[in-house]
Amino acid sequence: MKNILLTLALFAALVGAAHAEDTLAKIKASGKITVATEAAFKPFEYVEDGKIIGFGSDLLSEFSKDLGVQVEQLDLPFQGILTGLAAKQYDLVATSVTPNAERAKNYAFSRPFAAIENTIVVPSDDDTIKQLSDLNGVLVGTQLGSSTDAVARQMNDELKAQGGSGFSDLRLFQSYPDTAFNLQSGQVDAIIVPSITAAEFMRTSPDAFKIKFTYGKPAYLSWVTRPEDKTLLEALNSTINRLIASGKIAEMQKKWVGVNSATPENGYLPDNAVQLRQ
Amino acid sequence: MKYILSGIETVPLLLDGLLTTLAICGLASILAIAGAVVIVAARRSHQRWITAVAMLYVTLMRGLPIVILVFLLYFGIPALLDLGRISAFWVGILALAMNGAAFQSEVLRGAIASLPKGQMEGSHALGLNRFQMWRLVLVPQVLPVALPALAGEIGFLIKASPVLSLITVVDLTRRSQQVTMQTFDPLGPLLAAGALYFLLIGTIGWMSRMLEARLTVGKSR
Amino acid sequence: MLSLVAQSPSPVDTNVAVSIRDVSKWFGAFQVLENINLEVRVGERIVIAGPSGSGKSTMIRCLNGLERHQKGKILVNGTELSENRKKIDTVRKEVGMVFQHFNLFPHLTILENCTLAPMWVKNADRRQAEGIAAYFLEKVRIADQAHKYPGQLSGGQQQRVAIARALCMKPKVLLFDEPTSALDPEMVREVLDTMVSLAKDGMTMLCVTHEMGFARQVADRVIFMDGGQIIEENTPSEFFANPQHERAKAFLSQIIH
Amino acid sequence: MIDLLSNYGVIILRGFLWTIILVTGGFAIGSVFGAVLAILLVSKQKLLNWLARSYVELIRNTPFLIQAMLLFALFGIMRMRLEPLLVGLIAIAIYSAAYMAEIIRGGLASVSDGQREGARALAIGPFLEFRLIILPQLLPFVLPASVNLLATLCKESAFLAGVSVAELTFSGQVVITQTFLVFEVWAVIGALYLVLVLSVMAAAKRLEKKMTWLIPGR
Repeated sequence: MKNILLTLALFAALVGAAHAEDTLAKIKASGKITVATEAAFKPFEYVEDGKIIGFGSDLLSEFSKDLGVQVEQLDLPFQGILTGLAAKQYDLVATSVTPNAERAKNYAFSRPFAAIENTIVVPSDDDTIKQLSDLNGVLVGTQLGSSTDAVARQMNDELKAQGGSGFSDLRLFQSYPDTAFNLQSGQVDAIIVPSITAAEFMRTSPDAFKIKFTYGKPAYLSWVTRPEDKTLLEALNSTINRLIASGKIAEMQKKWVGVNSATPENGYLPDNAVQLRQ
Repeated sequence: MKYILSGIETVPLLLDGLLTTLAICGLASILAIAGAVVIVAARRSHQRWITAVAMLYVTLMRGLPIVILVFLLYFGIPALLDLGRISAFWVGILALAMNGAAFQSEVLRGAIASLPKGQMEGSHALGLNRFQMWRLVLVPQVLPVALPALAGEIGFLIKASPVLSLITVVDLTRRSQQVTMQTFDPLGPLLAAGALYFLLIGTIGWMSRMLEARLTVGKSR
Repeated sequence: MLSLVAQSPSPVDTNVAVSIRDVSKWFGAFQVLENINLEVRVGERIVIAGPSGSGKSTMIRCLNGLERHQKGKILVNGTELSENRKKIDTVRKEVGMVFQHFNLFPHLTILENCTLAPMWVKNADRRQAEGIAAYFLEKVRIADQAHKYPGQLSGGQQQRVAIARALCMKPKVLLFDEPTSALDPEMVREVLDTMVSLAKDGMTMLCVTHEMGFARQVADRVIFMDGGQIIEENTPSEFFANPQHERAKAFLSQIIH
Repeated sequence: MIDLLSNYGVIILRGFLWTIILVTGGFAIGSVFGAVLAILLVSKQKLLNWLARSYVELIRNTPFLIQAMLLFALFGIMRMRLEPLLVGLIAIAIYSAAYMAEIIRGGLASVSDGQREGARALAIGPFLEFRLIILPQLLPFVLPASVNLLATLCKESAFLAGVSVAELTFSGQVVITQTFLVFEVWAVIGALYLVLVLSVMAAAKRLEKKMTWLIPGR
């Protein structure tokens, strides 16, 4: 183990990391911002013809224009994305993340640029699932480590609190498209996904799915920085504020999502959020 | 059948992923062989602790899944040591090389062990120094034995490389997943990626067999 | 009982151990045996000689069904060798074979090598099988090694064990396929001595060998083969002193210096 | 670290157990299938031989992760609902069968034709020939090699996390999404794999030593 650490330390030294200074200053000095994206969240960030596009890409180009820097964009699976940020492998998580209690303990969130709801999606031929209580004994799927992962567990707890049996099982997949494939192929009975994802599924294969109901409060979509990178977060928020004020965000929502959703400047964070305590 | 057709259509979309896989495996192989030589040298060292460290390293690498090694290197250790940004591409190469070096050092050790004892004694008797002995006498004999097996190890390296799709690297595997998410075709891109891997690994295996056949020609048995 | 018509013995003639009639065999398009005719009487000792590739090994391997002949008839102790498994097994139980490379079973002790077939094939009980094995191991003068493994013995010792193993099945005929050609020179003698003593006991033997001294000493007849045919058949003294055939002469001049 | 183990130890332990079940179960099924394949590999039946050879080459020349993904996609297309753990087990069985087939084939090839002839000349029938002569000589070769294969399977099975099979690595991912203790979790998971793999490898080594006396020629 010592050997690995030594090798790695050496390696990291080679790659070069000056992590004492302010991240925003460093970005500006190097002329490059490195962001991580999970490009499997249509229409916010996804890959088409080998390129990452979507709502987030438009926002990212606005942000980098404001900063006057180049973008290096990494594509990685969602469960690694926040921990990679903590490990300083990139400056910013430029992928849609919902500020929930678990995450807000460790990460700072930008002003949201869209609102989503937790929707329950079933195959189009299913007539049995109409409301929450119908999910008792049902095999439910969602994405591992996503906001809906936490929501799903909350739903299950609520079902049991009401005296139901709860889900027959909660199956966790590596990405949202994975949940859709598995719903389509009958591997699960229902999936819990963000409304935007559900709309996207409906667009891609309109005959396969039905959106049944929504659960809980609307959730917001933000980008994420390390809590100590206040200057970077402020820069990002000022870009988002500018775009909201000019109506550009609404335009982008229309273009990519198809519907508009308002997002607040404050109050989108859970009470325990680390950035509120600073 | 329909998926085979869609898979064939997918192939051009996967080529940049294939290139990344090739680049990673190529670089990792070179590093692995260099690392293997260092490990073998360490294991032959007269300093007991160097030998012990080398052995411990090989044991660790043989016991740890490459998936966990990559997660530790990419997520775990940077978080622990508060390292700055590290590149998934290079971490991937490092992980494959670290793993490959351990296995290839075993191949080299085996090849060296297969040399007749008299070769070293003969070299000493002729007054060759250590370096000359290795360069002039031993290496030319070790290489033909070790090369085919080392080439085979590169095949293993390629088979392990999809692990990098689990971190940021857009290699052949991740590229095929991206295409799947884009086209909602659950099988075609995977079949295409599988076929490309098969061709790649099969070619390496074929080359290693050719090499073996060529190198054993003219050797008296 | 003595057959009056020696030229065409009936299948039940108990004096005939092996009868080969018009046997031919091909490996693909290549003919390895061509119209072989040979009759071996009980107690006879035959040495088969010939250059390599002459078909001599193939011929004796046909006698216990290790190779199948494609034309003609082979009778061993009155049983005709055919595709019939039962008949092949009947023949194999009565015919022992000693191979060039011994083919001892490396995972079994010497004793176990000798008792394996009697116990599993002839259903002898262990004590009985071990008694027989001990007798024959004594006969090949290797009884003291009974609990060793083949890998611990010299080549000559291994070959003597192989002979004992074949004898333990109480065969009526023993086939030897170049039994000494894989041995170091100093070990050839001990194996040949064993074979000579077997011959003296009256065992019916067919030996493919280049050991011409052995042929002179024990053979009733020498068969010379070339190109898949029996070219010459003679008493040893006649064969060595006065070979009839050119190819036999050439062969003898090569192996006798 | 203690917090991690007391709160999430159950999840990790469950993953560990599932890894063991997946690997041993898949290995057991794969061994049976591999033995059949090995027989086909040495058979003279051209078509069957070719099919077995193709299977072995396909599996041995593609990454396990791709095979697992394909298997999940195939079950999906057929609309068969199977427990992901079961699909993972099948994936390991499919994978190990190919390697097992090669191990057994190699073992069969290591028993010389002379051994078979020796048996035949003693009128030992095909069944007894296999049981008494071939098998005992096969085992010293096949057993250590297959236990080594088992160790490899333990490591390869970590790839199953990539297809959402709830084995040890996946359980690590689950715990991390809830705790963000990245290094600690992967260190614990890594240690568990090390213990598992190294003890299986040690068993293989012991088996090898124990069985050397059986190897011809010594």
